[in-house]
Amino acid sequence: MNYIRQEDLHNWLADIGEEYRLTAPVEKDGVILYEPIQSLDEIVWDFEKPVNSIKEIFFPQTEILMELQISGNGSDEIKEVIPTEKNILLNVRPCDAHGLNCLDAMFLDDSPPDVYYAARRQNSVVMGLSCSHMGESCFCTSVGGSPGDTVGMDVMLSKYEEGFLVELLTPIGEALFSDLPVTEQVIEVESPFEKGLFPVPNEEILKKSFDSELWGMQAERCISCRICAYVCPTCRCFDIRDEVVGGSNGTKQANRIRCWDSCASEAYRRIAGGHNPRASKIERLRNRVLCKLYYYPQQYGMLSCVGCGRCIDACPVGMDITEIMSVLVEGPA
Amino acid sequence: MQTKLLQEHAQMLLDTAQVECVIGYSLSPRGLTRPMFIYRGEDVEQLVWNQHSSHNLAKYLREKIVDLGDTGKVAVVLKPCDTKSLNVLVAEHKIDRLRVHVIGMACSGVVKDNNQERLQDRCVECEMKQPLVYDYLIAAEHTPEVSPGEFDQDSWQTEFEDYSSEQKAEFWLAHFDRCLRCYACRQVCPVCDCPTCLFERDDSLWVGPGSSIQEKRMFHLGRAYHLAGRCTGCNECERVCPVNIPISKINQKLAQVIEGEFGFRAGIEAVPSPLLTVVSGKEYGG
Amino acid sequence: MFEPKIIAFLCTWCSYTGADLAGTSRKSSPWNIRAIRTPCSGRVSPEIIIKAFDEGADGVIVLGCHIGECHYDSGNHRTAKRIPVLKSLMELVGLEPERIRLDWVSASEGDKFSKVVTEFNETIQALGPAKWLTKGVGVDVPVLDETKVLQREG
Amino acid sequence: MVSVGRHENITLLTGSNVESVSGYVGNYQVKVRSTPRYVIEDLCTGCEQCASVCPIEVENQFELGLSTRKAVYRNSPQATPSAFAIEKEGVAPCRDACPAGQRVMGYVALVKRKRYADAYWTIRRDNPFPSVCGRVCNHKCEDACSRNAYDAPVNIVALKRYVADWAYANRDEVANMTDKSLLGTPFKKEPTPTGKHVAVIGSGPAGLTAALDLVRLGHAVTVFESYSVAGGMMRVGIPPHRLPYDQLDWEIQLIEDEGVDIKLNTRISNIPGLLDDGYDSILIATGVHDAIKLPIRNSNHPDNWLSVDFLKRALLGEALDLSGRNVIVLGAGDVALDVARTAVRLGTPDVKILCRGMRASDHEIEAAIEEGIEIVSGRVFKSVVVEGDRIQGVECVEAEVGGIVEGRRIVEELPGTEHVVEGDLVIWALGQKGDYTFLPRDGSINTKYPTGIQADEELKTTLEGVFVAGDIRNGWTSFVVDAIADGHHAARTIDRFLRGDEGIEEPKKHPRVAVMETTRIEEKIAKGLTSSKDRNEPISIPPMGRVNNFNEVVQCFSEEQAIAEAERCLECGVCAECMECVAACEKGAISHEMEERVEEYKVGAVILATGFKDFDAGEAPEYGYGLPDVLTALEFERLLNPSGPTAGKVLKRNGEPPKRVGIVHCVGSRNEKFHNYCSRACCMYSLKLAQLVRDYVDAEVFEIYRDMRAFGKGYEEFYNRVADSGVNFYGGNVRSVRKQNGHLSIHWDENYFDQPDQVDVDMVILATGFEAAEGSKNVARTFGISRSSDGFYLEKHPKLGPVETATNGIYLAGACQSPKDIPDSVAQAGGAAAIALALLDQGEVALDPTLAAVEVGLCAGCGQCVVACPYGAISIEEGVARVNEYRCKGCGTCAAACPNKAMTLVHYEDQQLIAELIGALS
Repeated sequence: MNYIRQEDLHNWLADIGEEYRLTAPVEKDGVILYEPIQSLDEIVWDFEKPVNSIKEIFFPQTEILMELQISGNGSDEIKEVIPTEKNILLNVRPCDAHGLNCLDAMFLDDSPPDVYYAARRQNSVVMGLSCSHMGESCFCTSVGGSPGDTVGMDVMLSKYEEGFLVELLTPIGEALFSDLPVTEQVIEVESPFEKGLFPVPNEEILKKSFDSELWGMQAERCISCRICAYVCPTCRCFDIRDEVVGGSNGTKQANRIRCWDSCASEAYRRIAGGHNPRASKIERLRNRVLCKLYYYPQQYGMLSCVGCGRCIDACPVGMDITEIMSVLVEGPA
Repeated sequence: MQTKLLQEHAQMLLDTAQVECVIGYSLSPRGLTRPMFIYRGEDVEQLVWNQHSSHNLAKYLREKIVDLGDTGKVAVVLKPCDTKSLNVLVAEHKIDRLRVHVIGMACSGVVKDNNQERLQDRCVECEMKQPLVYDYLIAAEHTPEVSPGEFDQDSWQTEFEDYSSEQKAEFWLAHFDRCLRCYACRQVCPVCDCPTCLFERDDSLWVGPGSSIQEKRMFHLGRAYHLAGRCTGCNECERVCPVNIPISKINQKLAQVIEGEFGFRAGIEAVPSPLLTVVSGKEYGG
Repeated sequence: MFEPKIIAFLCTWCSYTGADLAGTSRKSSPWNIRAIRTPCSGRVSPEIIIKAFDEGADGVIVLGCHIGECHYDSGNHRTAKRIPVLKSLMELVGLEPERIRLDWVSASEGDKFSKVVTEFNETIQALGPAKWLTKGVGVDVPVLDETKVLQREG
Repeated sequence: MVSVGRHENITLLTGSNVESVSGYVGNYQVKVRSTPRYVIEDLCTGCEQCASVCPIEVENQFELGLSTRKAVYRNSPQATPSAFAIEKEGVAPCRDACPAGQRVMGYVALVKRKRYADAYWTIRRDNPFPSVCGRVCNHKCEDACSRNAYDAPVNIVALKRYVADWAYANRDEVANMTDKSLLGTPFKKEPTPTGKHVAVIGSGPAGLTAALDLVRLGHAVTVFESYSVAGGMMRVGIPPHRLPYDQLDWEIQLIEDEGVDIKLNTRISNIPGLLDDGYDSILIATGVHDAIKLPIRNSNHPDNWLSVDFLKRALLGEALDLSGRNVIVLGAGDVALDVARTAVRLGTPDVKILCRGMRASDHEIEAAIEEGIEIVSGRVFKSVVVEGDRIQGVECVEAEVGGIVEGRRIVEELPGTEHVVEGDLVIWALGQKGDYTFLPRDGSINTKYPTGIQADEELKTTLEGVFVAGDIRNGWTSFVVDAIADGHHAARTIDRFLRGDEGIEEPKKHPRVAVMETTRIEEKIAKGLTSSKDRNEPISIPPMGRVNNFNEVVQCFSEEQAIAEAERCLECGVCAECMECVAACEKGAISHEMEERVEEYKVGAVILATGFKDFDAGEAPEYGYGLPDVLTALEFERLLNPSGPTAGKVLKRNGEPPKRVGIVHCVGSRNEKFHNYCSRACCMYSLKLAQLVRDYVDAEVFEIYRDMRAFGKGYEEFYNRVADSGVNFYGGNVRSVRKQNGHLSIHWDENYFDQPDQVDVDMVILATGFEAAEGSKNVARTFGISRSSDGFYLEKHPKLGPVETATNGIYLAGACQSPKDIPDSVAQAGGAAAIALALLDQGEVALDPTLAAVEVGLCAGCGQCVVACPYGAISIEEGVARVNEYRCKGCGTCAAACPNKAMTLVHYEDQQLIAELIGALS
């Protein structure tokens, strides 16, 4: 196993920072967030999990897809805006990396691939940091993940003494660390975590549950904010709009933008003419849960819940997906 | 003790069919206090009242009354501060007071989510231990002393007032920059309940759906202004913010302005904000 | 010399006519006042003033009928209450309150109109450009160097 | 004006105020409150008979206070409508306070005019016993008199007595006079008999008053009196040194003359029996005649007398001789004093009054002390001390005596202060209680706890057809005037009982009590409208001359005194309600019963022509207003009026015509101190006045003007004509007008060189400018229109909408919109009328397209727009806002208020404004 000393890593990051944009968990007013960093000192090494997920680096909350110059005289310009920044993502938690895996399934593997997502994924290296313990709300072990899970990472670091153990997982990882002063060490890492605290309902249960009054009971307290979806590493619903952003003498400057959407909001499924097939909170909650546990597996063969528990932490009214799962399996408590 | 009384009263209300639903608090499997809706007498033991009962349940009233159709009453558990929100809602014809049975809880403050030993900032200064309006009052019991915490609004303000406008801008931009536009603040607000928010219109007339700091600031300022003279300072917005934006500081500021200009505090009585109503010769300004 | 962009919301019954009068009576007013006509100063919503700054205004001035003279009985009373509240809000978040001004100019006060707007223009010039427009706290992004593109196989 | 007043399609609402306006153009509801005129317009011929007899004179506002008018009046002979009107400030406090509702102001005013007969009838209208109430009344009227606030109340009692005495002295004349006391009342001299028969038990003030009213209504009345004389307590309770009997007997005689049958020496003990004997109704008015004796030791010794019995015996002429007796009177009230003073007159010098604390009126107490009566108060009686068979005295203990609470003294005895007050005859005068033994044994007529006979507010007892009035109703003694009031009330209720709905109503009282504020009093006195003199008191016979006889002690006013006193009346109510006008009006057009009306009118359009206010020259002292012969133009106009104060002659204060007249322009106008605007009309009317001065009195005229503004057709020519007629014009800015060596001298800063800057005249006319009328603020509010900074109503557009307002369907005419002369006003009025007609003629209204509109899907129904709307055009219906497009004027303040902009203003939508914004800033 490879081992690297903290300061070595630090120096190395300093160099590579010239070439890449470094994104890492930083602390701002008591909140831990994945954010592009200005200086290495900002980086937080000891944390449970950031409030936001890493997904926004690849799938930003808003991004300009194309810029339009409409002159109306036939000479309209349309410019596609392909992101070009190079990212190194530091201290990515396994659940987040796992989430990236889920997103890949939809944005990349499912053709046609999403060029914007692809471009960012292309130019990014994911350096994971394994978890030393499971947080209050974490339940990755129940949904097939684990604190040492390496899925979706190029490199995984694990805290060890004054430095880190390094696992190089992809050629990119290897390439990147080729000039890294690592020392060979022999340690056996065992994962002390027991699996499956919460039962994950199977297909039949979920099918049957569609008309259950459980959704009503659970959804009642929902205040239809977007937070669960926005912090979720795998929620990927978006909305595309064209926005006029000014322009002068005859020509119009417009942008086609893509921005996050959330199935929790009333407007989520509102369609032209005002009809809304998911008008009520109940349907929206059901959609969210079934999406994670049923629809996505159906389509891409994997759960789209990575058990990070962010939605549980963030929910203003204490809604809890693990509770819903349990109720689905064991019936109302 | 209060929980006990609460449960008994709720039981009575439901069994005698005086109300169809009781909105109160219960514990989640993880032991979090959260809103609960009780429809049957046998479920009342789920109701709890504790120092984490922070949610402003007035928020659910309008929706619930609509659900119940043209008739049917709903009982709601309100803290003294929450009753102010009720007043505002009544003043603005949002809810029919006759269809609400208010279970007023005497309150000695609720604690912070992240720090169980500290009262929430708003509770530190709070004078109001008894609800303003109630149909049934559940008096205070002796609550274990929690240290009020050193938070001091005034000093914060005096300090802030000294900032240059650049510093102020910096301060707020740094905060707004974190905003996720998850709208939890708006959604949790009992008096912020337009069917479609001005800042979420499909035509993006006022702000686009994007996450530029401009748009975020527009949303927060616009919302703050809409709450001027209506915000009762329940601070739910600040509590629920996943990225700790000190939203309430803006609302408090405007509340002070309103009180200074018109000697009016939102929610003390069920009257609409004087920012709109009072018309007198002495309004010059400029 | 800094030439600010100033938006002036003018009540059609008083200040708008007052502005006309200022013109016809050859009173000079700064050219960088951009007039927007409203039926009443009461029509000017606080949001649109914020919007004006978002769109790049350096100052916003609202001119209405004198109190008691409102063409609509009491529209200007509402304005007289809204603007101060908005000012304190904008001040809180770092806009110089001097950048927003409310004043009363009747249809017959052409000279007052030019006086007020000139004055306001000078104030804004003294303050300099509004620091309201901002790109937020971003970091400069290294542009992709075509030579060393990382290739992710699969 | 006349033709307008006569026009069939025009209804003039005079004396009216618009209270509120609702609705919208084409559909206004106007609520109008009209003060009654008290003269039936259709009947009044304007003959002025009423005014000629009205005793009240008040300042004539129409003549700008240069002359006075009557309370029933008409602004000018040319007034439209020509009907008179009566000015009522309200019911005067004196009348309001009087239980019997005496029209005090009325007879006082008539005394002032030496019309004693009329005064007498005015008193009689409410009170058949003027002589009594002129002497022994507790005069609540005087306590209520507005003049208390200034110096002392009018001596109303003495004035009434003066009238009563005059009437008695001239009783033969009075007998042949037509009884005006019935005017304005439902009573008649020879009424048509109703065939009903009423029995009245007791001939006291209550009984006789009721009896008189009843016979005047056509009922047969028999009064049963157990004593040998009629009059009740008036006759057997009040000794003649306070109330001589000759007048009382005469007044009773008058009642009998009107057909009341009094059966003396008849005690009634079987009331149901009377009903069986065919009496339709019975009134119990027996009074309370049993003096109270305390159950203390030896209080049953024969030398314990009772006040009532003692007085009765004495007053009915039994020869009592108390010489040598040492009398102790126990009691604190007027009765105790009467007893004591009677005792003195019956020959004993030493009379003591023992009591806890006197409650009698002060002048009575003084009189008693003058007559050598010793008053020992602060005593509580313990026992009557008897040795052998003679009373030695009364044992008392001293006591701390507090105030009266719930009719009982607070008394704290001081132990150890027991002592005996010497005396051999004790007369108990502690008060009286009623005798109820005559009531049916079966209790069908219920008594009430603690005293009195049970009765409802209609005075009905528990036995059908039986009523009760006077002292016996409550079972304690009160004053004659209360009894009279009760009697009237009883008569009315009995009449209603007998005749059902035809029965007479309770009198209506004016809703307002017109108490006069001190400032107004001082003003009135300053202006000499009311005498400033002190209150007059009648003289009394000195003690020496009165203790040995029963002659009346207090003397009557002399005529001078009476008139002087009457002139002190402030005439708070303005109309004195003396009913002289009713007597004078041959058409019967006058009705004092009219009441205030509030009526709603549906109109399509409103034209405001509320006019202006003349600038108050007093505000600008430099112009010397207030100096004699410094007049405002309007005042001068009054002088020229043939029906005006000087009957159309131009005269100075001293009655001589002026020789040199100065006219000062721009008083209050074109002056930053007062009004910046030019009042437009002054220059021209000043020229006119100059001309008139030349025509009326060939005086020299000096016009001092700033600029001569002779705009308009023919004006400049007129100016030239006046200038040619030799009027002197000096351009200048007047600095001051002051009295200088007997002249009024005008000083100014001259505009032109080689012109004087000063002139001496003997009359100055100030060309005062126009101001917005006082009420204009409220009117503007009521009609939802705005005013310009000078206070005049704001027109829709100075050029394109000079007669319209921002509020559709409300139009302006005349000087309420801006200062104007008559031709302009008439022109604008014509324009307003035309626009109004045009509007009404269409039958439908076209609205400005700029209107608020709600996007229902977005509206939260929070109601912020509702409160924001200045026109109440928005309402919340089914949870969302709804705009009433007829009311909406398109200001857009609702759109600004709406939190999520569900409310928009068509043509000024947010999209449009923001687009402008972006355009302007890019």
